[in-house]
Amino acid sequence: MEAVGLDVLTWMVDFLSGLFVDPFFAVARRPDKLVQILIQGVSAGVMYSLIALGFVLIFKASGVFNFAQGIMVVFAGLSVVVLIEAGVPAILAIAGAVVVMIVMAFAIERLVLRPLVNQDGIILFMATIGLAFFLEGFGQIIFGADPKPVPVDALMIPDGKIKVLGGLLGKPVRIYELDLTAAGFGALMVAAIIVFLNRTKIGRALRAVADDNQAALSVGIPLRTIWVLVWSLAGIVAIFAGVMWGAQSQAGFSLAVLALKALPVLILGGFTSVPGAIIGGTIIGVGEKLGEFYWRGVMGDGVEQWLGYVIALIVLLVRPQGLFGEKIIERI
Amino acid sequence: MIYREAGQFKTSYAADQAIFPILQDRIAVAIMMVVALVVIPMFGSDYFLEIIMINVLFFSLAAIGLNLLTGYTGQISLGTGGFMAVGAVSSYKMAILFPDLNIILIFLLSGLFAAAVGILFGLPSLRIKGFYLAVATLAAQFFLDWLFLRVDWFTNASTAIEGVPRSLFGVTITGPAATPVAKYYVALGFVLVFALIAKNLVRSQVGRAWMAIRDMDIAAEIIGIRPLRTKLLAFAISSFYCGIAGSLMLFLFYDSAEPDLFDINLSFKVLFMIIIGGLGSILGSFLGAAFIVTIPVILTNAPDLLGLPISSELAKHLEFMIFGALIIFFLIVEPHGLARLWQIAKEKLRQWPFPY
Amino acid sequence: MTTSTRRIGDTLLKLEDISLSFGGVKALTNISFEIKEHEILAIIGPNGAGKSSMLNVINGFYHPQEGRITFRGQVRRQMRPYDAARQGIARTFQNIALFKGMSTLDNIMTGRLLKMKRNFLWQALYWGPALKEELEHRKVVERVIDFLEIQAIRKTPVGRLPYGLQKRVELGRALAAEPDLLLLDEPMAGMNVEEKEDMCRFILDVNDEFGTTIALIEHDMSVVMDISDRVVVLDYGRKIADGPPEEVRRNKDVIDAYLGVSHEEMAAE
Amino acid sequence: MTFKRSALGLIAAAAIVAPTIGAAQAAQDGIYIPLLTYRTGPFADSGTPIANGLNDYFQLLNTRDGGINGVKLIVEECETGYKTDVGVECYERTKTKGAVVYNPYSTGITNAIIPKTPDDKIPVLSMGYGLTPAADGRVFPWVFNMPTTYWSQASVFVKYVAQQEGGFDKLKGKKIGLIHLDHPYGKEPIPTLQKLAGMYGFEFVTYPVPPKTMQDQRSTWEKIDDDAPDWLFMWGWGAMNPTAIKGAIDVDYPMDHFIGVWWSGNESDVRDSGKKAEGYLAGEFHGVGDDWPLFDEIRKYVIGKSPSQTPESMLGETLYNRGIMNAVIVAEAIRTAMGKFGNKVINGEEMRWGLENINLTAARLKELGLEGFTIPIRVSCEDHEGNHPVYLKRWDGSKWVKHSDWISPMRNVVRPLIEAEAKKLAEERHLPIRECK
Repeated sequence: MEAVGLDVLTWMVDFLSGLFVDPFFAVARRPDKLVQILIQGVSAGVMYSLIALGFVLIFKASGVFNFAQGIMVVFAGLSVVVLIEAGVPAILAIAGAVVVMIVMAFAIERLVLRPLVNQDGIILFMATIGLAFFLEGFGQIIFGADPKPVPVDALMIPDGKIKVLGGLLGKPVRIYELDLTAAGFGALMVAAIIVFLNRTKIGRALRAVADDNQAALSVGIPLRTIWVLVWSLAGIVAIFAGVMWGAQSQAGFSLAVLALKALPVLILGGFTSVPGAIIGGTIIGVGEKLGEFYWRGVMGDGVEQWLGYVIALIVLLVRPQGLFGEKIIERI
Repeated sequence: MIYREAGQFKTSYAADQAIFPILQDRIAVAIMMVVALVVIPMFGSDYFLEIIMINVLFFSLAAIGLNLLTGYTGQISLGTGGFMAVGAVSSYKMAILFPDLNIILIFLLSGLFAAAVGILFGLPSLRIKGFYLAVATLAAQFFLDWLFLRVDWFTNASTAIEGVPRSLFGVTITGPAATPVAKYYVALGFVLVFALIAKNLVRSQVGRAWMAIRDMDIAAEIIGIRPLRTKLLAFAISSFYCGIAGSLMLFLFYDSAEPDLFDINLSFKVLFMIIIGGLGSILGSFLGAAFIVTIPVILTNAPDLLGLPISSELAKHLEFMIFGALIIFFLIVEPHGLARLWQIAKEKLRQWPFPY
Repeated sequence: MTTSTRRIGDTLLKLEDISLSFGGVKALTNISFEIKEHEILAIIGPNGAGKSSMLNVINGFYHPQEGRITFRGQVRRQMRPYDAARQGIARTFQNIALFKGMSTLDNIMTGRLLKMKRNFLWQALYWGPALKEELEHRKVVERVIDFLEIQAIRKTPVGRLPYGLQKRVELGRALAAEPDLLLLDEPMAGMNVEEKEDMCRFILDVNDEFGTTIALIEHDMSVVMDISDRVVVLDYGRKIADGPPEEVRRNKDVIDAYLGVSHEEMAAE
Repeated sequence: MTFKRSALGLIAAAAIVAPTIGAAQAAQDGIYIPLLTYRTGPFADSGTPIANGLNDYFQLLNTRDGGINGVKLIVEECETGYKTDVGVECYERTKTKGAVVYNPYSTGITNAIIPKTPDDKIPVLSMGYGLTPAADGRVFPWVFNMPTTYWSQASVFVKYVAQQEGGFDKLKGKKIGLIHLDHPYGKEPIPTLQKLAGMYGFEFVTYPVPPKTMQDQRSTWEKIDDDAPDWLFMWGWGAMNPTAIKGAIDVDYPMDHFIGVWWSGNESDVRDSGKKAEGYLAGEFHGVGDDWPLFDEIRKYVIGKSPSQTPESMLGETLYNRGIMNAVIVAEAIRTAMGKFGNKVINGEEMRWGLENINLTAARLKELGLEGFTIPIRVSCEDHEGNHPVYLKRWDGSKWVKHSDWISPMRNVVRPLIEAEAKKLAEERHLPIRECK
C-alpha cells in the first residue's frame, strides 16, 4: 500500500511541476518560442474574433444566436474564390460576394426570420441550425464540395513571413504577413463597425433594437430593414473572415466547424459587446496556444481542443455574466 | 366522435393519475405494443430493423435523457455526445475486464458511470445559466473527446472500441453475430422500461421540482427546492440515460467504433431531436428521434425509389438542403415541436365531426 | 371583521435593527418589529418604501448587512430561501411567480414538495408507497383546490389563466405547504372588487381555520384596515409606525408619508 | 401517451420506408459492386478522384468488353461523406442487393464493417488502409489489405531513412517525428514505429492533428519547429495535407526530410504550395501520370460519357490512379473467381476466394495496358497483404517524379507485430482462427 501511495505522490508532484514549473524552464531554454507562441495566440485570437464579430452583430440587433455563422463564413469566402477562379478581377469578385451576402440576408429575413418573428430565442436558434444545413447543401451544389485554395496573389494578400528579434532572443521570431493583414484589416473593420453603430442614425437605431424593439420602431426604422441590415453586415464580415481563414489553408466547408471556437470567445466577451469579442478572442487564443505548447509534456497533445472552453468556464464561475456583461442582480 | 373522453368519468384520483386516462388511448397503446413487439420483428427486414428501428430506439433513449435535462429542467446541454461516449467506453471496458459480468448489468453500470461524469460537469450549473451553461457542457464534450482519444487505457490501445459479443439466456444479443431481431428486442426492452421510468419521474414530485426550476428558478427555491441538488439529479439521470444509449449504440449498432464518433455532432443531433420533437415531452423525444433518423434515410433512398437519375453526390447535397428546409418549415408551422402538433391534431379529432 | 375567536399568541418572528443595502443604496434602515403567532400583520407604505425587500429578508432571499432575525426563538444565520421554506415560511409574489409551463394542479402539488418523503427511485417506479404518497398529497391539494374554488381549472396550464385566477393559484401553492408563516406580497393588486372580496375571504378563512400567521403587503387601505390585526408602516426604508389599524390611521407621520392622493383617501375613510 | 404515439410515428416511418426494402431484392442480372464513396464533406478533395477512378475502370469494362467474361458489372455509389454512421447505413442498405466486395475508403468505416463480414459473407478490400492486423488471414479471412499495409510502409520509410543516413547503425540518437491525423487511420503506424525506434535506437515523437481543426495546424508546427526532428513522416488525409505542407514551409522544415504516406501524396496536396513544396516525398505503390495505354482506352470509352464524372485533366492524378488500381484488383479477383466457379454472377464467398487466390502478374498487367504500373501482386491464406514493396516519389515543384527504387518492407519486424495484434483481437472478439494449409 505504501508503495502505491508513493507512486501516486510522485505522479502528483510530476504532474504539478509539469503544469507549473517545467514551462518556465522551457521558456528559459528558448525565449523566442514564448514570443512566437504569444504572437501565434494573438493571431489565432484575431481569427476567432472575426467569426465572433458576426455572431455579435446579429445577436445584438435581432437577438438571434446564429448557428449558421460558420457556414456563412465559408459561403462568403468561397464566393470570392470561385468568382476569381472564373476570371473576375479581385475587386469585382469581392463586390460580387457582397451582393451575394446581401441577397442572402434578404432571403433569410423573408423566409426564415419574418415567419418566426416574436418566437423564443431557442426556436430562432434552431431555425439557424436548419439554415446551416440548407446552406451547406446548397453551397456544395453551386461551389462544389472540394476545398479550394484562396488566390492570395490575385487578392493582393501578402503571404510571406518576416523574421524579427533574432539578435535579442537568440533565434528569430516569425511574423506572418497573412496575420498582419488579418489583424490590420480586422482592426479597420471593427473601427468602421463601431463608428457605424455610434455615429450614424441607422446604427443608433440598430443599438436601440437591441434594447427594445418598440423603441426602434419609434425612431422610424422598420424592424425588417434593420434585420436585413445586420445580416448583410454580418455577411460582409464573413467575407473577410472566410478569405482570411481560407488563406491559412483552403476555403472549404470543413472550415465551418472552426466557428465553434467562437463560442467561448462570445461567452467570455459577452454576446453583445464588440470590444468584448476582440478581447475575448485574444484571451482564448493566447491561453489555448500557451497551454498546447507548454503543457504538452504533461497533458499530451490536443489540449487546445478544450482549453478555450475551460478558460471560459473558469471565468464564468467567477463572473457568471462574462467579462463584459453587467452584473446580474436577481429580482423577484 | 371516435376519439373522445365524454362519458368516461374518473371516480378515484388513482384513475385520474394514470398515464393513459382515456380508454381509446389505452386500446391504441395495446395495439402499438403488439406492433412493436410482434409485427415489426416478424415482418421488418434486417435493414429496417438495424438502420431504422434500432437507431430510433437508442436515439430515443438519448433524447429522453437530454429532454429530462433541457426540456424539463431547462438546463441546455451540448455534452450529450460526451456522456454517450462515457457509456460506450465504460461498457466496452467492463465487458473486456469482466468477461462473466451480465451484459444487461454492464449497460446499467455504464449508465452509472455516465451519471457520475454528468454530475461532475453539472456542478457549474449552480452559478451559470442559459447559453452560458451550454459552454460548460461544451467543455465537457471536448474534454471527454480528447480524453478518450489521448489516453490509451480507455480503448485498450486499439483504434476502435468493440461491441463485444455477449449472450443472454443462450441467445447472442450483442456483437456482429447477433441477429437484428435479438438486438431490436434488447433495445426495445431498454427503451420501454426507461421511457416508463422517465414518464413516472416527470409526473411525480421530482419532475415537478425540475419543471419548477425550469420555469422560475428563484420561485422554486423559495418554495423549498434546493436548486443545486435538483439540477444535479437532472444531470445525473439525464447522463445515465445518455450513457446507456451510448452503450446500446456501440453494442447493438456499430459493433466497432472509434471513440470520436461520439463527438459534438452527435450532441447536436440529439439536441435537434428534442427541439423538433418537443421540449418537455417524452413523446416528443420519440417523435424527434424518429424524424431525425428516418428523414435522411428516406431522402437517401428517394432518388432510387422515384427512379431519378441523380448522382449520389447531388443526392447528398439535396438531402442536406431538404433536411435544413424541413427543420425551418416545421419550426414555422409549429415552434413547439411534433408533440404539440400531435396534441393539436388530437384536439381536432376530439371535436370531429362537429367542430364548435 | 376581525372579531374571530382565534387567540393571538407569542412572538413567531422577531426582527431587530435590520439594515439592507444594494451597492451603497440603502433599502432598509434599522427596522425592528415582531410578527406574533396567528395574527394578520399588514406592511404598508408608499412605493419604494422597502416593503418587498422586507419580505425578501424574512424569507431569506436577501441577506441584511446588519440586524438579527429570530424565528421561533432561534436566531437565524445566513441561509438560502429553501431553508426558510423548510422552517415553514411560504409566500406569494407581487409579480406572480407561478411555474407557467405547468398545470394548476402541478403548481399546487409543488407546494407539497417538502412534505413528500419518498426518494426519486421510488418515484421512478410510481408504485406502492410512492403511489400511495402521491395520492395522499393529491387529496390534500384537492382540499386546497376546493377551498379556493378553482376546481374547473385543475388541468389548465397556468400561463393561460387570467390574472386574478393566477393570484389564487399562487395562494393555493403557498397554502399547500401548510406554512406557519404566510407572506403575501400585494395579493389583491390588479383585481376588481369581487375578486378582492373573494381574496379577503380566503385570507381570513386561512387565518381562521388553520391558524396560519399572515404578513401581507397591500396598497388598498380599506382592505388593510378591514382584515389586519396590526399594521407596520415603512417609508424610505424606515419604520414610521407600528400598531393596530385605527391607531396607525391617525398617526401623523403616516399621514405625511401618504401626502397626496393617499392622504385624501385615508382622511376620507 | 408516450408509447402509443411513438409507435404510431414508427409505423408511419415504416410505411414510407417499406418500398425501399422491397427494392433491395433487385434482380440479379450482373455482379453488384457497391462503392462507398465520398464526394462531399471535408475529405471530398481526396474522395472524388478515387471514386472517379473506380467508376471509370468498371465503366470501361462494361462498355468496351460488356463486363467481365460476359457478365455485366452493376456499380452503385453510396455517399458516406467519410462518416462512419453513414457508411454503416450504406453497407446495410447495399449488402442485401448481392454485394460481392466492399471498398470503404475510410479506416473508420472499415473498422465498423469488419466484424459484420463473417456473418454477411462479403469480403472487404481495404487497399492500403484499414485495420493493419487484418492482414492475418487466419483471423480475418474476409478482409484483404493488399498490396501492403501501413505497418509495412512505415518500415519502408525507416529503411529509406537508414539508406540516406548511411546505414541502420546511424539511426541511433536520431529523432523521427510523425505528424498524423488524430483518428484511427492516422494512429495506425505508431506501434510499428515504436517497435523500430526500440530496435534501432532512434527517438520517436508523434504530432497528432485533430480532424476537426486540421485546417489550423500552427500549434503543431511550432512544436515540430521546437523539437526539430531529423525526419518527419506524415499520415494525413483530406484538407490536412495541404495545410501541413504549408505549415512545413512556414517553419522552414526541410522538404526532402518530410515523407508522406501514400494518402498524403496527391497533386491537390502540394499544388497550392507549388515550388515551395519542392522536394517533398511520398510513398507510392503504383505509377504516377497517365502514360499507359489503358488511359487512352478510358479517354476513348469513358470520359465525357455518363455516369463518369471525370474531367479529363484528372487522369493520371495520384488518387485517380489509385482508384484505377483498386478497380483492377477487384476485376482480376472476379476473373480469378470465375476461373474456378464459372462465368456467372458470383457471390461474396466466391469473391473472397478470388481475392485470396489473385495472381496479378507483370504479363497480366501488360495485357491490361498497365505495364509496370505496379508490381505483381499475390496474397495467401494467412497473409492478406503480401508485404509488397513501395517506392518513394518526389514533388519537383509541378509534378510527381519517381524518386527511389521499390523498397521491400521489413517483413521480419512487421509480420510478428501483425500476428500478435491479430491474436489479441481474436481473443477480445472471440474470433475463430482458421487453419491454413
